[in-house]
Amino acid sequence: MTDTARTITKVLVANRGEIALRVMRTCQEMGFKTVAVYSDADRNALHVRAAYEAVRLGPAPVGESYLRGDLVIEAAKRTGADAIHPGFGFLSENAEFVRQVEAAGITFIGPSADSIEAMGDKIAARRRMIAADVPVVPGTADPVTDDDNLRSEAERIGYPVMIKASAGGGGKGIRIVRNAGELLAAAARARSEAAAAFGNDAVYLEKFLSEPRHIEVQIFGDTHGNVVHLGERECSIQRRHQKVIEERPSPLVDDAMRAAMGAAAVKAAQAIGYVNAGTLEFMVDANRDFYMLEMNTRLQVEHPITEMTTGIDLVRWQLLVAQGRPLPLSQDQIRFEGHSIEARLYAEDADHGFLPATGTVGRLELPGGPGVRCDTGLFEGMEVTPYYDPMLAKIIVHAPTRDEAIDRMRRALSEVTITGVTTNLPLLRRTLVHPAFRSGRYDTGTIAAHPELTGTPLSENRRRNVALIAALMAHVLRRRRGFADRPSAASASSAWVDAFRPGDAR
Amino acid sequence: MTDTARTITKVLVANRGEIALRVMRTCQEMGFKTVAVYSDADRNALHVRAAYEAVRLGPAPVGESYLRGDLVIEAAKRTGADAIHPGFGFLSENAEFVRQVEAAGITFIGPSADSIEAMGDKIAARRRMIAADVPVVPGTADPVTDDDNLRSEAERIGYPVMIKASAGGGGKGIRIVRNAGELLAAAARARSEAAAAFGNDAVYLEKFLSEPRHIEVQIFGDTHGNVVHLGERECSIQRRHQKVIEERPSPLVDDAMRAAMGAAAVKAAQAIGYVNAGTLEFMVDANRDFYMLEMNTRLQVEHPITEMTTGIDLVRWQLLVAQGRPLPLSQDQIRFEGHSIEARLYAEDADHGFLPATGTVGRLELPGGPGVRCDTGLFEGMEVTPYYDPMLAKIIVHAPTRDEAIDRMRRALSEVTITGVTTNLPLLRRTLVHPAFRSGRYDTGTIAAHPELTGTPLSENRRRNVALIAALMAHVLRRRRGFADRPSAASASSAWVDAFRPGDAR
Amino acid sequence: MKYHVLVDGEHYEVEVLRESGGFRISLGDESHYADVGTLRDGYAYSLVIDDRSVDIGVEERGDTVSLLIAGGRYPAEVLGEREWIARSIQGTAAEGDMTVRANMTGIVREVLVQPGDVVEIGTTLFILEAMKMENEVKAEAAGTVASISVTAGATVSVGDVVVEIE
Amino acid sequence: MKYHVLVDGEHYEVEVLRESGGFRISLGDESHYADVGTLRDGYAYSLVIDDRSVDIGVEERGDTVSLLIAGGRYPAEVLGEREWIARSIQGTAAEGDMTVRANMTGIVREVLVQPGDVVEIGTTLFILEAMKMENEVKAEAAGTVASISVTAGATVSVGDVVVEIE
Repeated sequence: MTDTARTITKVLVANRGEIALRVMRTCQEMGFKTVAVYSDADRNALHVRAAYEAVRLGPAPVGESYLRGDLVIEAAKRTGADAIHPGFGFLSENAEFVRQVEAAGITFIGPSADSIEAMGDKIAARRRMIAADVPVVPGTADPVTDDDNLRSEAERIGYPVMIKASAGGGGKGIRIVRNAGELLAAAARARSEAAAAFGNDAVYLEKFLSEPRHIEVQIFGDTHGNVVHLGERECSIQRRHQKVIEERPSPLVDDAMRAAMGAAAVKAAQAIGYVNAGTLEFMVDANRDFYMLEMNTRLQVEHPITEMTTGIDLVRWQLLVAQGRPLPLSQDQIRFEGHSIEARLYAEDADHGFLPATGTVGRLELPGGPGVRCDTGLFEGMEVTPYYDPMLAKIIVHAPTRDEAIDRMRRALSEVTITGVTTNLPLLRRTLVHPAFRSGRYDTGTIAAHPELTGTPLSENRRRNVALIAALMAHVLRRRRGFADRPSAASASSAWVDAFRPGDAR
Repeated sequence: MTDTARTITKVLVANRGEIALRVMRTCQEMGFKTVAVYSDADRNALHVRAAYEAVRLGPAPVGESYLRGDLVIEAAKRTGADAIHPGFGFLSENAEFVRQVEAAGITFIGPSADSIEAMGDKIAARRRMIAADVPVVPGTADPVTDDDNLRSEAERIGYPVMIKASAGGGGKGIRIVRNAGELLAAAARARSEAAAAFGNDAVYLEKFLSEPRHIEVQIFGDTHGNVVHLGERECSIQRRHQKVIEERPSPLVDDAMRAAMGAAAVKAAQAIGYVNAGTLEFMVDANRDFYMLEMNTRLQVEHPITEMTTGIDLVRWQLLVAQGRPLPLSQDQIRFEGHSIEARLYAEDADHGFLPATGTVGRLELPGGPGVRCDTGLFEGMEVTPYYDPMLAKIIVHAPTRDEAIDRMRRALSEVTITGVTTNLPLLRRTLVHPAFRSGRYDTGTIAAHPELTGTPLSENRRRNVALIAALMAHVLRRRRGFADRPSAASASSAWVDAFRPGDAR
Repeated sequence: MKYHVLVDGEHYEVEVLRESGGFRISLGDESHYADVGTLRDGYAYSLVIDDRSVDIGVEERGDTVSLLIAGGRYPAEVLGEREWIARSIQGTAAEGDMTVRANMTGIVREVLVQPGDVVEIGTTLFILEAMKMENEVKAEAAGTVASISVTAGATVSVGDVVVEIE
Repeated sequence: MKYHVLVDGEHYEVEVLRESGGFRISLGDESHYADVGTLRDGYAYSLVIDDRSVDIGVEERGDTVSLLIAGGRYPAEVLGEREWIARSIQGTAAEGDMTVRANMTGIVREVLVQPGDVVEIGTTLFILEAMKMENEVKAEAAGTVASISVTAGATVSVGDVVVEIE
């Protein structure tokens, strides 16, 4: 046994929502007990109910609960968990936390603290990648702190430029600047957002590629020196730098390009001795040239589309690698079957400026049937609060061809009903049938470029249908409360009337 | 265009529950509108809600609703449906119905009336299969009507023998007779059950194979003369001749045996010019010799495990073939990936003689996550009535290996909660961990041979846990009704007490 | 509050007391703190007992509370002190097997005996059908059929009296 | 009963009448028979309108009824005859854009103006944060800040008044 061989018997999942549940499912299949941690807002959450044990961390705000690494480690010790899975977000890319976990004799299911640091500071990572001969986007080699530098570097790179948080990820702390006049105000706002989100206000500049595609490559390394890639994921359908729809394979990527991107991704991972699951994000320009953007040193939100097309359970691989086991498959044993698409359901009003939406889930219907997977933490009665990420569910489909996968996703989305919380479901439905998506010729600017995706007027016929049904439903709803003024409403018994009180939101 | 090329635009699904929903999902993906039919008991059923249009057939009993072919055809005409999918059960193997559908100019999505007749009369089918050189189980070549014949034929075949309904299927109308003394009474009961279930009281005798395995082969034929097989399904885990758990591949079948069974199945289908989806059921004895039992001329309940391991949507193929299109894949293009298991959730008390259970579904939690599919018509508030089949849901998993698939199914079953209706969930859970199942060495007698599968006493520790939690829940439930005698219960407001009335089953 | 709980015929005395927002539950030397989250009032609860998480579906029928946990079903009879004493004094009503009830909800397909018939243990009395399955209900005691409450074709619910034997 | 329904600003008069267990709904020349199945009272209904099946989720907020059908969301304002007349007489309250409200539920991250400040259309007044996203709320009218109802760090709900402009 080498020192990388570790026994896992109980896994604490330091996360919430769908990803915590998803990790626990694989743990349970592998025979590991699970420990959930939760904030007061999540006492009744699915991840708490799915776990073998559950430990309260603190109040709802993330700074008092899910970001409290000390409390997480304390919970692991108290329950005897010998491994911690961080999910994504929260503590997943916090090298200091990883060091504390390892110091406590607990296995961190993910890369080493050194790897996280190497890639976590986006500026240092750029330098290493350039050294390893991995193509990167033109930009500053260092954080830019003073305003004069900011101006001169932006001029050098050429507008438009992007201001990015050095410690960033997930699209947060990014500002696009189209001319010198916007530069300083945008930088100030980006710094304050970065400080709030990551505790680090360093920012740097990068060339803004016009209409790029965002394509990433899943890689996996083990402690025996093996690194493989599991193909690409096309993530260009975005709103305000947040991914909305992903698919695999990318309509743009052919076998030669896949091999080239895969080789670059493996080279990048090998350059830092990377172990466990990681993702290399690339920008692809109109010439199909690709530039590495950053490495996400964790499981990605969109990992299921890789699972659906390879048959591999990525969380199982994470747990195997964390125990010092070699990767189950070599590069030439990894095969791709069919086409997979993921649609992210966000609690936001896409038709009104993507405003975050909160509320209590009233009715909930989720999709099912052949080739459909839905990863979610939603349940009826759940409160959607302003404290956490707006992603409510991931709807994932798999089918033999891209056309069939799109048709399957349309069908799956038509099965979703959520009341009480506004979601981006209309945007998802419109995008799937839009010629830009259907043709496969889209980029990160597609949603912004097509206002019809975020609000289409109804046809006269549809308006009439809505009017008819809305009147009917209003009649039914109001009559059951005894508010109707027709005599026939008197049949509502008084008990029935009493049973409904204002504020009866559930 | 040959006369087999037909255009489909709207499909009426002449069924209910999970299979009606499952068929509609593929119709929707292919762009066909759907029509549901329903009995009064199913007004709010999922299949009605999923359909584009819905037509009431009649009262709850099947003889007044789902078996009324005339009303189904009337509904198709009224809504302009140009095709009818029968699902399984009900009218799916009724040749007369198929003729009426075709006479009305509507496409029947399934085999021809002649094929159904050829295979529907089990005795005639045996004769044809013998002629086509397909191995069949020793038995009578004709229906046996008089008691003397019955006795002499049973003696000739040798006890134990099975009495089977000539028009039967789905395990109904089957009686096992171990000695001459039981013969006549059993035959009388089998005839009366057959008459009630199929409107035909003809029965025949077959050799009862001791501890056989029940393995079937999915075949598919098109109107261009192509017939392929899609591999086997192992269906030996049965209770009283009803399948409970199926898996693919069969732990018993190796590549040579698969090829031999596949070839026999294709030969059987070709012998009658079979078109569309069909299944050849085989009995396999201890020597791994296989005998054809019968052909089911329709989609099977357990078709999803074939879908999960081939990536083929069988309903899509049914619809393509019904339009006169050729099969999308040839035999050598059909590949098998991984292992799939299906568990059938029945409304029955498996621990008390498999008594059918009825009730109103209170709380419902269904399984999800990677590699899990759940086909069901269940919803909260649904009434499970005595009128229809007890199957409530099919839980299907897929994983790279059999061991992983079993672990995944255990995990999936642990996510199921249904209150209000007793189900066979405990039997399913016990079977999955039982050495007989885990080893793959099981047969159709396994459930009956292992009484621990249908009732295991709790350990003292488990009993204590149940006592503690049951007392807690009783306290919580009774206190909320204001029945507790402790002063602290006075905090329950009177409105709260009023809101709960006896009989408030929902 | 004290409860008498019967699980698989075994008797346990459990104490349930309010404690800081949750409950303390005790059985002999064993004592746990239980936090109760209500998912759906009357049907679904999330318990955290000490650190253990238990997601639970509940069915209540008279004194019997059935717990549905992780795919398992665990019925238990839960009685208050008063009901327990009353039952101890009264004993179980000795109705015995002379009253034959429907063992499931379904349709009476056939009644095979008439009042006055002499039956033995195992004699088939009537045939019930539900979900296309026939069930033969047999006498569990020998005697004479005193009365029959239904006719063929009738729908009965679980527990309905069908035949009385003297 | 007659309803005035506003969909995307268009006005429709719809009549809803009881008819043999269901309802007749009419709009001008158009008339349909609707059967209403209740799936979950107040939230979920199964409609069969003529033969058309419509599975529907409902949200009600004041006069607005939002229909959730096959993944789409369709809000409509539904008024009775009396409310419609009342509104016609009264007109829309001319509160205008001078009252600046929270456009989402969240935490006030920063207030960028003070009472007495002169603001123009587009001046950022305050920054709201929810779900880790910051939203800048801007003035939609020029004027002088009259009052500010919250301070940084406060939690506000959709529609809460934050700034008044004169």
